Amino acid sequence: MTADRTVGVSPEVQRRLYELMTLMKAADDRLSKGIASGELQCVYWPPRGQEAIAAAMGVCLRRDDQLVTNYRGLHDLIGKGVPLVEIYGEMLGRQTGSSRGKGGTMHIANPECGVMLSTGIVGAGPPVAVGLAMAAQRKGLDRVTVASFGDGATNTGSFHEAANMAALWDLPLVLLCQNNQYAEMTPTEHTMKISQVAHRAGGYGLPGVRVDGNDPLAVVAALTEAVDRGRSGGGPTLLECVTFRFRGHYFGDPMAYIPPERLAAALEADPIPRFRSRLRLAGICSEADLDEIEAAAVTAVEEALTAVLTAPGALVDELDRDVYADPRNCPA
Amino acid sequence: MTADRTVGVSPEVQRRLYELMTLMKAADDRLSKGIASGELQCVYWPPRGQEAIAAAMGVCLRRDDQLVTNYRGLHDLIGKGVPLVEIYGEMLGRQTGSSRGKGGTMHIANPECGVMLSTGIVGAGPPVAVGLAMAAQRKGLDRVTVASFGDGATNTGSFHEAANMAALWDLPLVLLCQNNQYAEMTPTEHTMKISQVAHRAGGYGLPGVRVDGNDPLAVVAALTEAVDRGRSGGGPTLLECVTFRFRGHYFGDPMAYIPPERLAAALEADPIPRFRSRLRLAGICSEADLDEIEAAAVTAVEEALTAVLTAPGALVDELDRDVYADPRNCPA
Amino acid sequence: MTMREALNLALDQALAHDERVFLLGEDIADPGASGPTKGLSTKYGTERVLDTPISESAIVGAAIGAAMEGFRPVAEIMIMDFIGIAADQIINNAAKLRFMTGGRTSAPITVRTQVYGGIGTGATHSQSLEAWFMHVPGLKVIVPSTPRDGKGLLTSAIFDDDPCIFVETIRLGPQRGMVPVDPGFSIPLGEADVKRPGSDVTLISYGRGVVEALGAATQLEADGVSAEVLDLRTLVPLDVAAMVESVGRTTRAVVVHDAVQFAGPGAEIAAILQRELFGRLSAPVERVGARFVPNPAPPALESQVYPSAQRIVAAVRRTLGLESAKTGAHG
Amino acid sequence: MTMREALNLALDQALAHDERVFLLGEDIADPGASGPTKGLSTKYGTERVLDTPISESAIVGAAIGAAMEGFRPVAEIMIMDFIGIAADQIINNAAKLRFMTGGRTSAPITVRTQVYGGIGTGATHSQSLEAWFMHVPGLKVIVPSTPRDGKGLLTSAIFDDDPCIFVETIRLGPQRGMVPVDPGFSIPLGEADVKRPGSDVTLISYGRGVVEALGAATQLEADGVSAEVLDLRTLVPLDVAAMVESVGRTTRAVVVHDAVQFAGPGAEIAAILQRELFGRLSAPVERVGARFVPNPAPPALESQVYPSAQRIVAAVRRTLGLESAKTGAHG
Ligand SMILES: Cc1ncc(C[n+]2csc(CCOP(=O)(O)OP(=O)(O)O)c2C)c(N)n1
Ligand SMILES: Cc1ncc(C[n+]2csc(CCOP(=O)(O)OP(=O)(O)O)c2C)c(N)n1
Ligand SMILES: [Mg+2]
Ligand SMILES: [Mg+2]
Repeated sequence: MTADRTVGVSPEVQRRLYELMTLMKAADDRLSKGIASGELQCVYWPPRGQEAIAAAMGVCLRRDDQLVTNYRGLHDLIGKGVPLVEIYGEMLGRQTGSSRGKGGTMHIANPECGVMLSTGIVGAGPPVAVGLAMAAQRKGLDRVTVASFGDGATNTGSFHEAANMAALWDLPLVLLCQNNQYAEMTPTEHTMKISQVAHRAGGYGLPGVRVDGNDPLAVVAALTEAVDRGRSGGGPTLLECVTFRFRGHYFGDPMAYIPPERLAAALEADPIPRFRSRLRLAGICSEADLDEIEAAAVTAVEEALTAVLTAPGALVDELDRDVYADPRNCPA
Repeated sequence: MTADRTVGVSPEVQRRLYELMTLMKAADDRLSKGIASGELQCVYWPPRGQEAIAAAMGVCLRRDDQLVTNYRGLHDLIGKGVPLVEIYGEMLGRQTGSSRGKGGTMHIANPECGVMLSTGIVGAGPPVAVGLAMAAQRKGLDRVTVASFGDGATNTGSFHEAANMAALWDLPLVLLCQNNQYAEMTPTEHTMKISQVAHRAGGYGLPGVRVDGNDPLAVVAALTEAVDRGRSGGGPTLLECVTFRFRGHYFGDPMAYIPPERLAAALEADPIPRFRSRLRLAGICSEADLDEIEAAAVTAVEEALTAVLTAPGALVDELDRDVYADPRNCPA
Repeated sequence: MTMREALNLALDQALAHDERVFLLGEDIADPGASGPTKGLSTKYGTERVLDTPISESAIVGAAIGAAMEGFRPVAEIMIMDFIGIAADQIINNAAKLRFMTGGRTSAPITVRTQVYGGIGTGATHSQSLEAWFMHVPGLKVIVPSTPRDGKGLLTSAIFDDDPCIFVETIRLGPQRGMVPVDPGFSIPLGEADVKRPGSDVTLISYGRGVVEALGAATQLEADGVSAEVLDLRTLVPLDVAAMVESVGRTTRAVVVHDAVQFAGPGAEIAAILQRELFGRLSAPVERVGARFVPNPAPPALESQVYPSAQRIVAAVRRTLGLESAKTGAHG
Repeated sequence: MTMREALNLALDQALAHDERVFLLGEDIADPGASGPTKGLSTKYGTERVLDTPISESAIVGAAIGAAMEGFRPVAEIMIMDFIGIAADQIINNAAKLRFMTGGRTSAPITVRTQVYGGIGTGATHSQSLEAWFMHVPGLKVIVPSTPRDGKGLLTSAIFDDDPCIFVETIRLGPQRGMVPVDPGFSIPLGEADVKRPGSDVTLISYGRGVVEALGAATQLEADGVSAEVLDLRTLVPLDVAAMVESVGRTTRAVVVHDAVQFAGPGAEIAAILQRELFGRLSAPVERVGARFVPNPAPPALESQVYPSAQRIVAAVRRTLGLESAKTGAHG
């Protein structure tokens, strides 16, 4: 099954997609530069290259729609509207962080924006997303939950159990697989025999769709369909978006395991320049517009970083908070 | 994909199938009678109704082919040639048991017959079967491993992980699902949306086949194909055999959750009388032959039970054995 | 009423009085249900008492997600031996969510699970793994011994703001006792209970061990030994004050539990007592736990594995200097 | 050589000398491999050093199946926090197979896994869960502290007839030490090692805790306190005789480990010592483990959670009566 691309996307939304993508890229670039130079210290799993997917979430999801993402979530978090000061703050252990700095890069949540969970355990997100979708269904809300995960995550038993439950109970859930062709250092073709992750859908009785994850309009079309299905009681969808991670698994990954031709071809398909020219050719944005969008993204990122770097670090007394609702429950 | 039924099954093999089926039934009947009357004390999960599948294993597998089964394994164990004294002995905690009585009903193994594992944990068998099949592949042996499990087990993450690995590595494995339409008290349609377990195969890139599990010849045909595929390096198969468990989940189950019509229809399709008439109509066995086969089964079962009941119970000093290879490793 | 009925009543009243409560698990809905959930789907519908696929990991994960959204899900892991399958969701999501998100999310789930030890089902249907969950910050661990405690503690667990592992014991299911039927009745988590007062030795236990400890106390009384039986009821929070008070008085302690003795809950209890009461004990803290062996299926063997009144009495006699300490670390 | 190199050498030699050995796990093959498996797939081929899908349960299950057939599989669970996913296979199959089948099958697997605590990766990439596996009869549990021990113990684990949980520590990876390169070199499981002799107090530890204990011992020496450092090396089998001998001599013990203190390995050790040495100790057994909190990501917070030489020194001073016992149970 392939998504229908005829859904029209307005010029405003297309522009918004580009704004989001450039913000995600700028946020990644700045963090990468800072870590590389030693200016910033944190663990980081860069999503550079996967922006089209997260930007599509940004325009397809409502604020009250919910998201479960993972360690490679910078782009998803931005797409869902989490303020950069919270994201950077959390990565860098500052009090401006979404968890006041104590959760770290892998564990960012902002329920007000609908970001309920980021998980460091591969595959652990989809079951929780099932529960969030159950909650929405039980409350009679028309919101959807998106569980965002990688290709590798679909090999976990956890994914299987969640997908089966979601299908069984017609939950308003989108199982969004960002297939970036690798799980850590292992290419997807070494970990599954099937040619498409979307083929896994048949084992659960839910629709499986595969799209070019580097084309934001393709993702918007497919995601709109999946979200509408979920919102209207039609149940879950497995949506596979094919993309690539340009910076490897973790920041600093030498990527020795990626054949140079494969990397080159992937870089060639970088969603950002591709969408930029498309916007220009379609007459939606002028060169100047586009430059301005990019510059605005860089400025926003610098402002956020400055705010974070001038904020105090996480307090040591955080150790006494939030283990239990009532701190007296901790053993002496 | 449906199995090709045109494979011929010789009269001798058909007779052998009936012998096995009646032995399985007699073993179940006697145990059930004994437990019901209080004569025998053990936990028991009866496979009555599923004999055609296990009998097919009995004629399709070589002695060196391996089997991983579960708590509902009486028929499988008989099919694979485990002596009844070992099975009954283990269920009844006697020294004649396959584990000298200490493992119990759920944990019967007999490596000489190729029965490597029976598991009480639903879904825990297939991953181990993957390892057994890896071992055969690594040793260059042409034997196959069969993992036998229920419909409910295919909802476990464990099944998923194992099926994916088996497909990926082209392992000589048959994933044999005995779909008896219930997992404990819950009908299969309440736990999965798909209409056929066999549809799960597509998510792994292996062939999925569904057959009438009450027709031993249908199972033989499909299993032969799957076993041949595995033996010749063609990789694993998911084989779904549709059947029913006549006595419910555990012995004594009141089966209140089975609609009477559904049970009646299932009993109508009892594989044993059905195959009996077929053998007679096909002129393979006379009435007298068939009666003799059934009587022999009953005799064999009685003999085994007598041997078991006159054998001593498991020794208490078994507690000091087999925790580790060397008993000195146990903490004081 | 029986323990099973008491637990059923707690679930029933929670479902009746708070629509945030729902139950999910394998075979918990009628007409299949036979445990503490029996009758509840008939009363409240299968939306609120929900049969699931055999997917322990997703059962707990789904409960977590719903709890994050304000529900009070009660997830059942049918038998505690299966809890390994859900362990990742329990330890990495449920236990840590509140901390990792600085309090912005939390997972106030209850995981009900049942210990099958002692009924002949063998090594993979019998384990008591509560020590695992004591060791993971963020979880509460509850093991009732009487119908009254069962009802009161389960009610507290369901409405507690933290994730609770609630361990039931199949051998206690038919046990009877007085139970307040008032829906308002609950027992605070973290308060041990003196099940029998005494002055010579404290038997510290929880769950089924309490029954054996009471049996031992009765036997000891005949010998003129006065044993106090302290039922911890919850392992996290652990009522250290109550333990220290009692053992400080009796100067002797024997810890009893069905969990494997080695590295079990009793180890922590002994470690605490030897520190808090250093120099004030008349004898070392003794432990009587399950033997270090996978559980055997035959009753004659299995009965050697779990604590019995006899093994407890022997341990008490060691603390009284009436029996050689060399009779074995396994009581 | 470094610990990482020592472990690599153990694996290398095992692969070279015994064709029954193979490795499986996520990202363990070249060119992706960066840990102790680096270079091995290049040398022995990807059949013997096998990348797997992200399927921890099936990784361990597959290792078990192959082990039943005579192989000596070494399965990697990349980070110990993920071991919950494989817990069922470990506790219900690997640990119990030999017993349940009366010795007719067994699963001599080695599960290598790594503790990530102390490097800023947060609550779900930092846990030390060895206490879980001590509590499950049938498993052996090994945690080396030096490159020499790493090589010797890993070699023993691979060829041991029982399932072994082999816990590596990322912070020890770059640590250097002398290592016998002889392929015949191994260290028996179950023998503790005195890493530094002393007479006033025994610091009992394993894994990374040993490094902190040695640091504390050096500091204590300056104060005129002679601390013995006993490295357990394996938690099952546990070398009780060595502990009792050492503490019997010094009359004081502090147990140190990166695992959470509450219900951790130190609880069992304290429980054993208070019993075996009752009346012979000058002070209660002290414990210095990780604080009872999900691990925080920021280094400034994380450093408060794990044992440090400073916390160990404070605990030793408590055993010497030099500091109030009220400075806290968490050392
Ligand atoms: C259960 C578990 N196993 C292993 C890991 C280590 N790990 C972190 S990311 C990763 C690869 C995940 O690949 P994929 O799902 O494709 O997501 P991607 O990183 O490519 O976005 C692995 C193996 C983990 N975090 N959790
Ligand atoms: C992991 C796990 N969860 C739950 C159970 C309890 N249980 C035992 S059998 C069973 C149903 C299994 O159904 P199915 O796989 O269809 O096999 P069947 O019993 O029908 O042969 C369940 C839920 C278990 N043994 N293991
Ligand atoms: Mg990926
Ligand atoms: Mg079934």
